[in-house]
Amino acid sequence: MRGPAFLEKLEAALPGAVTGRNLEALDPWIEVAPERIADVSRWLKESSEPRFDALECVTAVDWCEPDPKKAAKVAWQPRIEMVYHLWSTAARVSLVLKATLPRWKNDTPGELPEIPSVAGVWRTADWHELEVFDISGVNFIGHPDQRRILCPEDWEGYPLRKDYEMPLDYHGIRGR
Amino acid sequence: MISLIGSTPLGGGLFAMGLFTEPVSVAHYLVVGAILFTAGIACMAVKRNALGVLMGIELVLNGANVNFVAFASPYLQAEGSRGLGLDGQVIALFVILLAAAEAAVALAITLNFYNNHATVDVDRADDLKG
Amino acid sequence: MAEFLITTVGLSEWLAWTVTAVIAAVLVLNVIAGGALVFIWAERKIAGRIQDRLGPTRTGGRFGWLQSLADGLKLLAKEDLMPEGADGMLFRLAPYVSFCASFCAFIALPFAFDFIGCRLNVGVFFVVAVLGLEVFGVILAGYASASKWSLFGAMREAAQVVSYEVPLGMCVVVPVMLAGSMDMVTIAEKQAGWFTNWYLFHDPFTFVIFWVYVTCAVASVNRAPFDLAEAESELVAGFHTEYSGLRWSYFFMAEYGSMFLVSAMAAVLFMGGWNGPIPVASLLGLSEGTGDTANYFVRLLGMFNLLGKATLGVLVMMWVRWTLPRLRIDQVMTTCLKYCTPIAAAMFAGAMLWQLFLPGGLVPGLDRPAGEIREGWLEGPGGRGAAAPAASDEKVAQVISSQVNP
Amino acid sequence: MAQLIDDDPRIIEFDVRTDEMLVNMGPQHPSTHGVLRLVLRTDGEVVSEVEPHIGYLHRCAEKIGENLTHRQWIPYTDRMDYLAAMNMNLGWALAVEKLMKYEVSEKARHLRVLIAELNRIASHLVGMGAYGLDLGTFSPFLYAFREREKILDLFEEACGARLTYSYITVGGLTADLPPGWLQKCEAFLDQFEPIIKEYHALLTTNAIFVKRTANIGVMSRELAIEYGCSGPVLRGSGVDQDMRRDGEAIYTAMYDGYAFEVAVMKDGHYPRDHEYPPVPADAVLGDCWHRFFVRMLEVVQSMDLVRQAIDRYSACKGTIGEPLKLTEKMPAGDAYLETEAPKGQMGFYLVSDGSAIPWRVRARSSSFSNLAVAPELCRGCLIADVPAIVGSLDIVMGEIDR
Amino acid sequence: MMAAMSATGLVATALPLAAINWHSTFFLLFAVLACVCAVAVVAADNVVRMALYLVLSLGATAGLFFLAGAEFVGAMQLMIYVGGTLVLLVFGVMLTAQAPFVSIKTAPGDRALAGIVGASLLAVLLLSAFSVEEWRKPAAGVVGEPTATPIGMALLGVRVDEPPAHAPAGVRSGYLLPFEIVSVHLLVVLVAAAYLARAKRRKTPRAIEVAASVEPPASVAAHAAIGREPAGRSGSVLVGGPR
Repeated sequence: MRGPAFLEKLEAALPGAVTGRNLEALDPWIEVAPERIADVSRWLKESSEPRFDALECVTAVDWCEPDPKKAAKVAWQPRIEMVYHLWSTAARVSLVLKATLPRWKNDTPGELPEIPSVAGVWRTADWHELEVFDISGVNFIGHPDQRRILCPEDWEGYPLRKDYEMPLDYHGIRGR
Repeated sequence: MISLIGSTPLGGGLFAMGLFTEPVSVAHYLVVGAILFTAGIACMAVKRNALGVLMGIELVLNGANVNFVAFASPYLQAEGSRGLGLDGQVIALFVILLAAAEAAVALAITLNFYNNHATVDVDRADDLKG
Repeated sequence: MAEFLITTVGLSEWLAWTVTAVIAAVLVLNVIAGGALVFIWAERKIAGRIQDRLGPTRTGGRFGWLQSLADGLKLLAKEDLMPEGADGMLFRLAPYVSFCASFCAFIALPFAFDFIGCRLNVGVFFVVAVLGLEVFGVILAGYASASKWSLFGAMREAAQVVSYEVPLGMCVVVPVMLAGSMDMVTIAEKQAGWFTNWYLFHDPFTFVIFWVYVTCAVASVNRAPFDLAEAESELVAGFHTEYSGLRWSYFFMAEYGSMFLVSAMAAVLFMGGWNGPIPVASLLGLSEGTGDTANYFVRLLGMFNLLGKATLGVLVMMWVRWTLPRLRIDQVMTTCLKYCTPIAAAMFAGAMLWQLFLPGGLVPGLDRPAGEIREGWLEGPGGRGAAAPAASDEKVAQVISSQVNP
Repeated sequence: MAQLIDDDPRIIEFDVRTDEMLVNMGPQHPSTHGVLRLVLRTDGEVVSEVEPHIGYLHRCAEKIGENLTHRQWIPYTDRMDYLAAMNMNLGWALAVEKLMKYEVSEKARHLRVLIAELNRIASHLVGMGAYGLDLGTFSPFLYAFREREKILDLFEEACGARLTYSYITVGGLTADLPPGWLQKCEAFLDQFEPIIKEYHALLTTNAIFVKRTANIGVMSRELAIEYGCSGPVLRGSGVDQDMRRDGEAIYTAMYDGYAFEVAVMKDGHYPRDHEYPPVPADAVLGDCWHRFFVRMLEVVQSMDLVRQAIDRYSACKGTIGEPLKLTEKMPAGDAYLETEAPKGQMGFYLVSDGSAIPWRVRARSSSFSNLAVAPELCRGCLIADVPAIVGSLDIVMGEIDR
Repeated sequence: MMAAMSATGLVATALPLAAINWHSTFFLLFAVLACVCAVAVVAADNVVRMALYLVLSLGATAGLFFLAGAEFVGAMQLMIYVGGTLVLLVFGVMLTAQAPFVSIKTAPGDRALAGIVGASLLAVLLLSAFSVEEWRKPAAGVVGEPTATPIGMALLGVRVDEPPAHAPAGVRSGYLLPFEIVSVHLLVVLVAAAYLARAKRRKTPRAIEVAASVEPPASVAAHAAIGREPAGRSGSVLVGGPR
């Protein structure tokens, strides 16, 4: 089952989970309410037709313009966009899920935005989510062992945030 | 090397005693055996480590073996005496074999003790105390 | 040899004995120290050629002759490191324990008929026993290094060497049984003549057990594919991970020394020792009674023969090392306990039965009776062990007959 | 649950009271393929748990990508899987071309296939040789490198570099092949073909090699998919998936007209398996041996593809065309494309706000997902199996840490 | 080694070389090594070092056996005692080689007491060692025949050696019975040691934990039977009509 019909199935199975869509994009995507992402994932993996048994990639895109002059001109709202690329090995089709998070939880800088972890659905999400947490700063609720994976354990800040500034000093090593 | 030994006071003394020049006798071996035996006894008495006690037993048996071999050796016997002959060597052989067997069993016991008590301190092996 | 010097060259007795001793000492020392240098160079050249490259080419002119010497100098100049948590005394002592064990075994190794450090009538037994002591150096090194990788290496070595001593002992016993002596000189002399006299070709069982011996020997000296103790892709460098400089090189020398030793043992036990595939000496008419000079020449020839065979063995070990992957520890133990030991036991029994029922061999003409060629040599010149085997064989037979038929 | 504990062969029973020990394998260790650190929890020789620690080679490639134009980032893709830099270039170039809806010339397309497949051979040679090294045999490593050197010579002649090529670029390739190159390439293929038998003799069919790899680190197809494994690791588990055949149109169009069979075991047979040594009796689908064997088959498959590409390339008239300008603007939007790199599916995700500089760059590396499965495979194995399993995954740290 | 020692002797011209009894010199060397190492076993606290000293002591004793002409016993000592027993011992040490157990300290009081007892025992033993006139006489240095063959024959029950001078006439029994007894004994010990060391099998808590964690999620099994069908060019699931 492909095309809009698939989307209808999804909406029928999980009403209210899909909050947006773009079927004309290069990689057509659907937007999912962040708190429903785990449910949607589970449905896609276990109940949908075709089943999306492989998670290829988890990405966080930081939409933020640190320069105030440019920020006035941009058309979009500052946000964190989670992007999940799914793949069905049986049907050999892909699916892109997106979810929008605030840049900071409750708009308090320093408090990480939260989204349910899908590590319980696809085990590969474990490391991918760790990487997103590490460099983009998103908290995954229900992740088995959330820690820094690429950066050192005591690294401060989330390098792939657009407003990230390299620390001046790390254990006596000059940063900038 | 010998000249070096000879030039030291101790070496000179030993030399004077004829240790370097005289052939050894059975008594020489007996002295070695005695020291090994005593060391073994002391080791058994002193060590709290079960493995240390085991090593003491080995030393004791070894000291006895030295005596057996010394008495058996035709080379060490003085003129006209024949010593124990083959008997001494064969007994020494049996002692070695039995020591190996004993070590295996003792080690097994030690390991078992360690499994149950998480220590090899023989002072703690007092389960049979009433 | 001393007699030769006294009677032919005309040296005084003590000088003759001293010269003999020096030559023997130089021989033994050269094999283990100089030999190690040559073998290390050879290993690099062979590895290079096997791997489609040249190996050392520049040091010392052509072929990189002096590469090992240069390496030795580098090792001398290297800093001697010791880990902080190491047990200093044991750490320092361990390489020498290993080296001494390997070195001591050379005392009883005959290079030719009486080119031997000390002829023991339990020579084979002695060599196997002393070689087994090498494991102590490794265990101590592993324990004292205060490194987990080293400890893994030491434990593997202990398990492996202790296990492989069993089949190795069984393999060694077969030639001992055939020769009726544990004296390595006697064993080798009984195989004198054409290569058909070698115990390797004595009967099918000895032929099989030779290969079991080769396997066990490679395992007991820790060469690939049994180099579990230093498995570089798993344990970094195993028991010598923490060693550097000169101390490390002692382990290396011990390894090459033992390699040579087990190869020479194989030569003596199964391949006639210094008695060549072709009895050049007797073909030339240089047999017993042609004079001391001739005798001396024959012995020199024999020494090169044995060195050649042993070197061949070492080279084969190198070839194997650069060809095969490494086994896993459980597979190493399986090889020993499930394959080598039963095969060795069966072959031992087979060789025993063969000796009982077919003492003359299948083709009597091919297999000349042992000791026929140079009977006189077994009694040999001087030395308290030397005259013994033949004499006591006789006596044993005499006593047995007297006791069986009173 | 109790049933599971009693029956699970991975549960080890101990005769003697023992303690578990934590051992660091790496980051400086001969067989961790770069700076990978594995923390092993062992009981004697038995490994109960393996925890990989990565990040020692993290170079912020994605952050750098947000500050360079699409073509300027090509050299950074070189440094991801530096053993297959051409394939990395190709993946990124195709992702950008997908976003820009750009199509390269026919000649460039065949040249890309030619170069990418040649680099696949080189990468698999390293993977194969290094795997031998992990198992303690040194010579096959050098035999593999000897042949790889010849491929590098060819690359050097084509683009001037031996490791980090930046040859395939957005909009085509930086240069056409020099004259006489194709003949040299064919000469290489001809002399390389018989050498593969040598590799099979030294490794694939070697009794010790089989003992060390067969039935070790068995990964079921479900587990492989669950962990997002790809490439030979996935195909070694019997999953019939190859992006060159199953991928998106823009990538598979590159291979239009090429004949090749995906190297995967179907119904107990590999494609053309009569030409190769038989599968050993104790090998189980999904074990280290099969992962290794799939790589060996892909070497032959790639040679075939290179030959086909040479024919098609030389049949094309004209030039390969010019690559895009460095500052060529991209349309706003995002694009994700996975290509079949030697190590597995290399995905590039690209978000653009309409300028020449991407807003966000994401590299989904195959080794990253492939390594994540290592703890699962290493549970309950022996220490010696850890290098065997990690080596069979054929990881490159440059790609994992990026 | 012997040869090397004589080589060093060549340069030692200061002493009358002929006067030196090499046998005695080597005896002294091995005897000192054996005794010093035996005492070191008692003095050492670290169990691994104790094992090392014991090896050296036993090895030196083997040297003494060789010097006494008991080559077979010496080789046996090296092989079984030093090689076998001590490797076993080292295994024991390693199995228990954790910091608290490696060195269990002895109380100084115990040490002093043992010293006194040991010294008096040693005195008695030494006294008895020198008590018999015959034992003190220097050896005649009669080179005996090698003993490997006679021992081997004797173990099979056939004596080929000369009887001792004071042996009663007619008693020339071999050692077949003791040999058999020892063999059976060794077998029993082998079985017993294996039985004793084989404690009740236990699972480590860790293993149980691991077992719990390896249970696959239910979802994995559900996917075992995904059918395969060749698909065309892939794309997003959201593109194209229902198939």
